[in-house]
Amino acid sequence: MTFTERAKQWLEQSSRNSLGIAVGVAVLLTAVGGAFNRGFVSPSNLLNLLAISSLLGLAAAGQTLVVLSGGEGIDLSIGAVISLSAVLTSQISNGQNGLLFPAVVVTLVVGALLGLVNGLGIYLAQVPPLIMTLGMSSVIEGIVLVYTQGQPKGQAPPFLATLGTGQVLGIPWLIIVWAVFTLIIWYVLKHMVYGRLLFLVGDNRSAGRMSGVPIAKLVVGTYALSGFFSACTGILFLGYTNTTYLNIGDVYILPSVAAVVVGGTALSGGRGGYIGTVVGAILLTVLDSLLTTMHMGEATRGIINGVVLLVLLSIYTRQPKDA
Amino acid sequence: MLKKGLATTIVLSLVAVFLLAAGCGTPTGKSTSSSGSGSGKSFVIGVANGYIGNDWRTQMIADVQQVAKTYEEKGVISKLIVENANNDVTQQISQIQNMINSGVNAIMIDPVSATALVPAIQKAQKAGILVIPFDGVVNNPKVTNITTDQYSWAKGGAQWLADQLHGKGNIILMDGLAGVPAENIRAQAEQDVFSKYPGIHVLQKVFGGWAEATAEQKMTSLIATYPNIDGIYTQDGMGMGIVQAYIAAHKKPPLMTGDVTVGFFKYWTEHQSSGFHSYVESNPPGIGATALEFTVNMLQGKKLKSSSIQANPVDTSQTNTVLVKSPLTVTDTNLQQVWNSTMKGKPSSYSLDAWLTPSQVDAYFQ
Amino acid sequence: MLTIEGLRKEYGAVVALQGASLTLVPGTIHALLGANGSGKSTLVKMLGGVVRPTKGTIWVDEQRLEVGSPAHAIHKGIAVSYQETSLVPSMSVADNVLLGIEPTGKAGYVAQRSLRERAAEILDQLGLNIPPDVPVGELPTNIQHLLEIGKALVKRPKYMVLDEATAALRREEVKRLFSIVCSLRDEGVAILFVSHRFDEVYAICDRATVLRNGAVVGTRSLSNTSREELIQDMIGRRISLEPVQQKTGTSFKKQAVCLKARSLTNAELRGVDLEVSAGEIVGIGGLQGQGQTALLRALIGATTVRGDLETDGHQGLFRNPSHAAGNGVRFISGDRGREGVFGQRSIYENIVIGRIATFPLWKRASQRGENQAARALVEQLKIVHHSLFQEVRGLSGGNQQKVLFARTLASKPNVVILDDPTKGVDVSTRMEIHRLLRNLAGEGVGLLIASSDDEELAEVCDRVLIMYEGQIVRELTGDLQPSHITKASIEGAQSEKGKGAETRADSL
Amino acid sequence: MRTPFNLNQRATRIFRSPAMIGWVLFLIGLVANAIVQPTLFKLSVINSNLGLAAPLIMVAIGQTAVVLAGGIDLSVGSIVTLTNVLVVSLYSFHHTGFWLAAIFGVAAGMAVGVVNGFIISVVRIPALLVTFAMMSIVNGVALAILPQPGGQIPADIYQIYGSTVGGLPFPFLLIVFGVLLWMIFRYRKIGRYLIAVGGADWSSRANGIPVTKVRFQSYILSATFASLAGLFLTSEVSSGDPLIGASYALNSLAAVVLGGTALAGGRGSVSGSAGGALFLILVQNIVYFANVPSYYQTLVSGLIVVIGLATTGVLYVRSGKLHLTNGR
Repeated sequence: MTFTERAKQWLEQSSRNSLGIAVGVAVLLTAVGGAFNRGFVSPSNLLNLLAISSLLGLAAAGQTLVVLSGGEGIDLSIGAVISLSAVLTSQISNGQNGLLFPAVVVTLVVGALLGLVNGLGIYLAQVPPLIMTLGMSSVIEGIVLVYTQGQPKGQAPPFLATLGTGQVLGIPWLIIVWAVFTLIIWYVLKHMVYGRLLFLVGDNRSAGRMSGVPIAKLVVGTYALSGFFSACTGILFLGYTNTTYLNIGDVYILPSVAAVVVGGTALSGGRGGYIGTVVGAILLTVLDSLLTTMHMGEATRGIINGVVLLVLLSIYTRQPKDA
Repeated sequence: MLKKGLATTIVLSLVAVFLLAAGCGTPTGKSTSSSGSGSGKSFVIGVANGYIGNDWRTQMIADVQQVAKTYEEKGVISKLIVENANNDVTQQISQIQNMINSGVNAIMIDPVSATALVPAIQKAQKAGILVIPFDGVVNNPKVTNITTDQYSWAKGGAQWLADQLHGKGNIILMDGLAGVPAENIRAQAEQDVFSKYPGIHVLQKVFGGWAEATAEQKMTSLIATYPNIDGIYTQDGMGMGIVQAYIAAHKKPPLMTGDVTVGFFKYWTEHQSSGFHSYVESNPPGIGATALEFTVNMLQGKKLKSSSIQANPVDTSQTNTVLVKSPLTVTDTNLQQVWNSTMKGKPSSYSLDAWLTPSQVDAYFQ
Repeated sequence: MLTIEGLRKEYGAVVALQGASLTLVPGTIHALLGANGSGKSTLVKMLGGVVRPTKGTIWVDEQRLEVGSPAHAIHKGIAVSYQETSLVPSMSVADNVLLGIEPTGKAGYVAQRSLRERAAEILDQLGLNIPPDVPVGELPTNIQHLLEIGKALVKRPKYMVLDEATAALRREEVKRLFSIVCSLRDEGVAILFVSHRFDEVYAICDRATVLRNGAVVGTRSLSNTSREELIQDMIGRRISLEPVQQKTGTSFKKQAVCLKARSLTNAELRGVDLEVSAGEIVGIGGLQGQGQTALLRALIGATTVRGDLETDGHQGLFRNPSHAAGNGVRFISGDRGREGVFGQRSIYENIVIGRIATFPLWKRASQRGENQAARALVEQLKIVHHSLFQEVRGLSGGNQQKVLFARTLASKPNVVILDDPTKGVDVSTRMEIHRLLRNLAGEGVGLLIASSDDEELAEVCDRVLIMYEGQIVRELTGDLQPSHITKASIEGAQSEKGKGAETRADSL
Repeated sequence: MRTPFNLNQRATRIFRSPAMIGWVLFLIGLVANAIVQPTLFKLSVINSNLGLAAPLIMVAIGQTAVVLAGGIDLSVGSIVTLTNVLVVSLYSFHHTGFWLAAIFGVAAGMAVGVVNGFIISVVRIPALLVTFAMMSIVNGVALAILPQPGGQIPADIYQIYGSTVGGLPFPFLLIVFGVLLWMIFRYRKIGRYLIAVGGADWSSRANGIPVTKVRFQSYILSATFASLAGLFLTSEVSSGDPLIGASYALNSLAAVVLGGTALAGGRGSVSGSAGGALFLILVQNIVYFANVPSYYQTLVSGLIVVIGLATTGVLYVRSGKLHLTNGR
């Protein structure tokens, strides 16, 4: 690809694209925060905001893939999978570095399997994704309760705890981990056959089918991947909070969807990408932090969150009038 | 073919789950009537717990079950039914109605809402069932709420912080969840204390949702925004999150009220020598077990002393609440002893626990 | 009197209709003729108010028709029976027939009884004996088309438009339809009859307007116009109407057979046998909707079918299109928007998917050389673009079609199956595509092309199979002429229906 | 796979009615419930079950209207809350007459529907996103109106709600009222047009149906039913609570899907959704009366619902997709 070609490509994408708008809004919000309080724009706070965003960003990774895959794809079970994963890793590893590896393996396999069940229900039994993943979410919550008998044991192995809360050269490990994940997901989406087909199939499933793409594998696999990424997130959450509890992932269900759409990924599928979600996660975190700084009450916060979402989405997704 | 097999499998598994569910036990209605008439003193008690999704609540239920077991062995309780609603009012109403319909003798409720359950409770009372809301309170003059004295609980911590700061300094208030009754009572106590000290400046009041991760995130922002935090007042379930935020920021946490979890105690014991001071007043999950003691006493016909019953903290026009004082306060002085005797070796989400003994409960009765 | 003045419609760069004018006179049946893609359907949709013209006016009884408003068209007495039907599959027969014009009783409720009565009346008139409560989506195609006509009839229109209304009907159904149409004419209704079938046109129509490439060639009175003249108007050059010679020995030098199907049977196919050799282009012709599309879909495993299939290195039917693609059998759908292009993705991606669609999902899709390859294809096919990374939906129809070709070329197929490859494509692109198909065959690829465009079949195919009602009824080889194919298609219909056409004409 | 005519034809025909799926599930649930709870058919038990079912059924009816027309409404739960807090705070704290307060409450809910409808059908933004954002906004407004649970309604209102009238449970009469109200729309043109627009957008346009208007109205309908549900729920709980409606958005959708209505639109029925809603209510009873141990309750009820959904999905797939050969 020549340089001009790349430039053209970039222009092509950002002219219509929401990424630029999201970045702009995030910067604007940060600036407003800075105007209210100098401390808000201090380097250490910005790093912290980034670290907090990383949790939401990781939680929204699987969500991004599922939404991209089209067919009204959405995964409301990520919260429950995150909780289960944190609990599993905590109980199996029991705070010991030595047991971390088997714990992580088991957790990842379980996460992927739960995602697989979602995918099968959605693809084979044709249950709408919204409802299927919602139902699975309560099943998984049930599994957590039964597995822990209400009292999760163990804690994060020191290695994981360092990853969750430690810093290196003043930069939180979380940000670095997130960057690595972002790189991996970017690679998967950009350079793996799976990722490249995902965008196309998300855009037009019938066309994908007719062009010879193995749709069943791709769609079911995407839900499994979402489970896998949620499991990764759960493991890191354990590192962040050190100890775990039953409902650790709940708070991320709806924000993960919000981060995806604010990042410009179309809920209809096939458009967007993980970089957008990264920006979306940062934007939402900055907004939340800003509202905290501005002493907004819960009620006002809900209203402002909704209005911001509505306005951004109006800009991104206005549909053309037909005929 | 595949689809056909799939359909059969699914229908079969539906039947299987129903059978499984049905196989879990005999119909409750029957067992009630038989056991109730048998000894004449054996009670069926229903526990309608509004939420089971966090560790505090699961511990609370475990405590209730533990105490109930001793009563079951004595033949006082024939059966304990525990139902959990997913923070959903209508689900809890449905569970209460099921308890009424299956003929329990008493219903203990950890309410999702202070007001929305009133009609269901009245129905229960009409059916001759004793209703004991606990942990949270219900605004109905005819029930007896059993709850930890949230006001004095919150006041204790706030007062300690104010004293330690000698009435001067910048503090952060990390509160729970807006719109929830307990939160409002605690907020009142905080305000009552801190407003007496003009030298104490509240930098910010934030809601950490009684969740460690949320508290950790909010605190992270606050640490970066305010370089001059002298003290932190926090409530349940968030102390360790705050400490984590400080650890991550490579700073020492300031004076702060703490949390009853093993995780927090561990940190405290390890850092006491390096100048970390805290104060924990237990808000024990054992309140459920305490409430069970009250319930059994009342089922056996005992009457509460009139001095035991105080104004409802949510709606002070009603006098219907037993305010149980926190049974244990931990400060630097007794930290080591408490740690060694009750906390060491427990899972890190375990909360410092205590409930009133039968004799302590007896003191509330005539 | 309904007058159309200079109607023009552009879809992006493609001009579907360039200033058409005609007049419908009450008490007459007016035929609208034209090859596939000549703009007939666009014209019909403008009359129905579904498509908004780029330019031009429609006058109804001296008043201007609001463009782009189906409700106003209906209000002015125009009723259209659409070729693709305007039914709601989940609604019942009765509800569909009166959709949009439900009789309402007191307080605004839909008068169920009167609705059912009126629906029953129409069903009766059409000779349909079906329960009015069945969802129309469960009914066979011919009944659905009759209901579409019924929907027009029930409106008691002053102007009725029938777009290819007879294409899917059986003989006796056509007969009944004609008697209804003729009595309407006698009552003073103006009817626009769009059809491919000449004997039908001659049987009932008074005048005929011929469209070619979106423009009106002329309007003739049918009583003094011969078929030859009409066909000449449609095709644009003189042809002979001698009977088609069927040559048994193929002029094509047979190579290895690369696709061989035996007795393919399902709801729409009645035992189709088929062979395509490497380097051969086989066409599938016939009147519209005779199972051509169903055949193509059955071959690639997109629909369920019984029978047997054999390709280079594979024995047995394909499970799904991915299975077919994995074995070198590629498909280009006729429904470009829905099943062809990925509109929101780039040209580059749209092309490269041809190569990577059947790769294992977890593999790295090496991009080395991909750009060059894609660029080479884009240049080779002369796809008009300003960037390899622009969205495909911004391209014209012809260029989108070329992108689909580029995708198929990138996959290095053994067999390519195409449905209407030049639908909605301008003339020069069409020629390029034809050249491309030839080249592809030259490289030893076997091609199977279904097309409703007989000229196209004649131009590119080595051999043409004519389908009628789910069967292959004729095979044409040798020096193919469009008129021969057209004729064979119509004759196929007639041979199948016995002496139907004559009887029909006589009885009217 | 599917032979056109066989002995099962009649059976399939019955299954093809989308409502059947919901009612079959409901019947299975009813039988299972009756087995574990012999007292199920006592009037007082029926009464208390229906008291909880009535609001959910109302929301599900409104949700069905939107889904039939090819949309979705995630804001119904927040509308339930809005009506609840508005009615209670007007009556308790601003001394408005109860019925006036009720009218205000329902009107406010409908206003939310108007905003939804306008943004979705006229401004053309996907329904899922609009109603998702609206949910957050309306919940915020509700919390601002009533920051904590409190207030009350006249005692006779909630006593009537729990009573029987002429031997029939009052909530049952309310459900009948809801269904009748739906029928007012169902049997007018709008009722048909909802299905037409959801089932075949292009065909609807071609038949002169005002597609935009129909979409718009579907959201007003859904909001109306949701705010009536809020009113019923207020009678059930007799007080205001700013978090009360949270579960209704997703539960109503689950009821709709369990009731055999296609989320893609155009096919389904309100009676099926009612069956689905009742099924969801019964699941809670079953879990209770089967003595499922405390920690297993969530798992068991979750499994029942997921399997129910899968059953619906498979039956729906097997019932054969409607198709038009040339349709869009």
